[in-house]
Amino acid sequence: MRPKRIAAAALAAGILSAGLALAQDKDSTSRQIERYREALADGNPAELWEARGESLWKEKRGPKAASLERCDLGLGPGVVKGAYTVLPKYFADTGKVEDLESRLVTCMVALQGFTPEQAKKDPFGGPGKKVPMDALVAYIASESRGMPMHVSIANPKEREAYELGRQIFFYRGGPHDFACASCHGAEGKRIRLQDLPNLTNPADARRAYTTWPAYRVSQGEVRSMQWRLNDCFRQQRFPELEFTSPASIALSLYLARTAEGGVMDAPAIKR
Amino acid sequence: MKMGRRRALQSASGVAVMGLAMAAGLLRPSTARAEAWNKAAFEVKGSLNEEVKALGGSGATESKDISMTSPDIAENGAVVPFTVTSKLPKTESIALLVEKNPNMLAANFTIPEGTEPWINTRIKMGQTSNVIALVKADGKYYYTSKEVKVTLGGCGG
Amino acid sequence: MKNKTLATVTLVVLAGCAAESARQDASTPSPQQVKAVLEASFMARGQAKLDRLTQDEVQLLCSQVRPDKPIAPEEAQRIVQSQQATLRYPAGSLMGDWKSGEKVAQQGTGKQYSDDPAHPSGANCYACHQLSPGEVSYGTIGPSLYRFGATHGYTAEMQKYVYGKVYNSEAFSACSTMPRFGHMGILTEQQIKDVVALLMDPKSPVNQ
Amino acid sequence: MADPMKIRATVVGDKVEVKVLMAHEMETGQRKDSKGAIVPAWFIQNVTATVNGKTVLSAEWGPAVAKNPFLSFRFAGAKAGDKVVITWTDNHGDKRSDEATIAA
Repeated sequence: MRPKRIAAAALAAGILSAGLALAQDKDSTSRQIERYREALADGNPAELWEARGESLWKEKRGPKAASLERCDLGLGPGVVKGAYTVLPKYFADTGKVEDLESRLVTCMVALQGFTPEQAKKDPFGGPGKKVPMDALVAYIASESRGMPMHVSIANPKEREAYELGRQIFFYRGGPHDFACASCHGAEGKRIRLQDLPNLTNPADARRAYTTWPAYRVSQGEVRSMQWRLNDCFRQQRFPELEFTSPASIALSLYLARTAEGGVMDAPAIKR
Repeated sequence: MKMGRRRALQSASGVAVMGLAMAAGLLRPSTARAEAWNKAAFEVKGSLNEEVKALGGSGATESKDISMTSPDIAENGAVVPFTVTSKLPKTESIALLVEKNPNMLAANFTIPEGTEPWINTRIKMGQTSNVIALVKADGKYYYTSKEVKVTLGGCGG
Repeated sequence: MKNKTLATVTLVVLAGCAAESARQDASTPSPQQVKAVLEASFMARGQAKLDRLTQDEVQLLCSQVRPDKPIAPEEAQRIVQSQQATLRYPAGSLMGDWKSGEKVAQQGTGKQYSDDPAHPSGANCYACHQLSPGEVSYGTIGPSLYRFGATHGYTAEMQKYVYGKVYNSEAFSACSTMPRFGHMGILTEQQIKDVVALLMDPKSPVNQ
Repeated sequence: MADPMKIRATVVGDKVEVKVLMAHEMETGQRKDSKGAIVPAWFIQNVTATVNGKTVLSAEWGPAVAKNPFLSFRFAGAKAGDKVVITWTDNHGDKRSDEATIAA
């Protein structure tokens, strides 16, 4: 056993020095990618979603022909400004911790008379398929732009969800042994050319969390945090994360709490 | 890239119909021009000379009076930002061509007098390619070009 | 108190009596509770069934690792030992074709619910490692492997190390981030040999 | 029906700068759907911008313009309070017109 270990260590050292030789090359690539992102920042198509979301918020929809304007997103009925910064949170009326998407489902059911199945159907848009959820999320998040994240873990259920979210973050499984932490648990890493935020570190977590939802240029869609988590688990080779499931909300709360104090700048524009 | 029947009908009879409409005073010339779409120009593949021909010119000269800015590396080919400025007197139009796209012409902007010869827009690139900014000024064609690396395919993904 | 605990389990889902003891210490849920929530939150889709949530010994132990809490030495040794026992080397040469290896290294699909299980999986090496200098889009989760063979010598021993490392990384380094490509059935024997060639063939672009 | 455009027009020096976002799929005609069938091309072909009845920009586009297109340009001869009207027409014959008031 022992000699083998030493050989492996020597190997690792050699590999590291080879990597340094090319560090300069890598920097110029990163600079170019930075320029690319800057060029896109002015003129974010997410604005189209925000506008559609605002109309949907005010539109009388569903069997009860009611708007969502009386929906309590955590700061009182009808308060949209700043609501994204306090979510997920515990709601006494449902007795549950809810994130923005699950709270919207709650309101669509309670105020507009949709069934939960109807409210949760088609949570993510796609080519030629526009869905209300993406637009509502874009609009509500945009109303927190410039405001700091401040989620609570004071309530025992919030505390519990937070702890659970943290455990899920490190849960390794599937054929590839991946956990969220495999890609998002260390400083200064990237996958292909994409920088990976270390989501256990507040500075990185703030930068990452406050830029979702985001317009993904690769897909031409605004993607929500629920989508982000769903697609991360797909790439982790897990089964499909169910929309607004307990695990998704717990994980969101863990990430949001780690990003405490981060100033919202969403919807952002990303690769 | 076959056109649907409806489209083909439109382009076949388009010229005649518009002539009539103009004569009848139904359309002002500016409106009619706006609705023209040069189908042939959007079907040229990988040749600048052919493209210039399809646009009604003959040959293009490289010019330092055109500047094109874009990142050298695009993180995603689905959206690649370009800004083109022409300092050529009497600039009439600015076009963006991607050599290795299935059809090279992405967009052609007509710049009337009073409008700055400056355009900022975003196009798709299927792969790493030379990108050409083609400017028509005082009836002649000029161009500048640069290579843009695409790290992930933006077409068909 | 008892009632409150019961109400609380809507989120944590019922995980048996483990809930009681866990509530005592800073409300950290037990691995069983976490698994129960996951099972209630994920749906089988395509080739990704719910059994993927069931952890083996390596996954279970490595899920306890934190940025400030590495795996305990005795647990690390246990993992390396048990995973060494899984290593299977093919008879004959371990070197395949580097050109095929480059394709395997580039391909990022395989084993996702969105992938066709009839298509072979890729290794997606470039997601984490630099290899051929021509590919600028490479990740840095793992070390650069550029000039790997040239640096470490084109020996049979090194070929064997590379084959084993790709086959089961945990046999060499406990709680490695790298998947166990052979042991978990992600890559075929031939694919692993092709990746070995990509790193170890003097003619491979990796070694230029 | 297509969603409204987002148009921003601002006086910058002696010119007006216009920024437009349009909601459009801009299908290339090269992409395959999940069943492997080609998704037919569907894209904006013509864009026109007018101010006080005068055309300040017109464009012909192919399917290589990015999805949800963004366009920015500058022109002279208008003042704050004037209206910029932008119209696009796609290859299905669908048309959309929106306007924005030029801000100081």
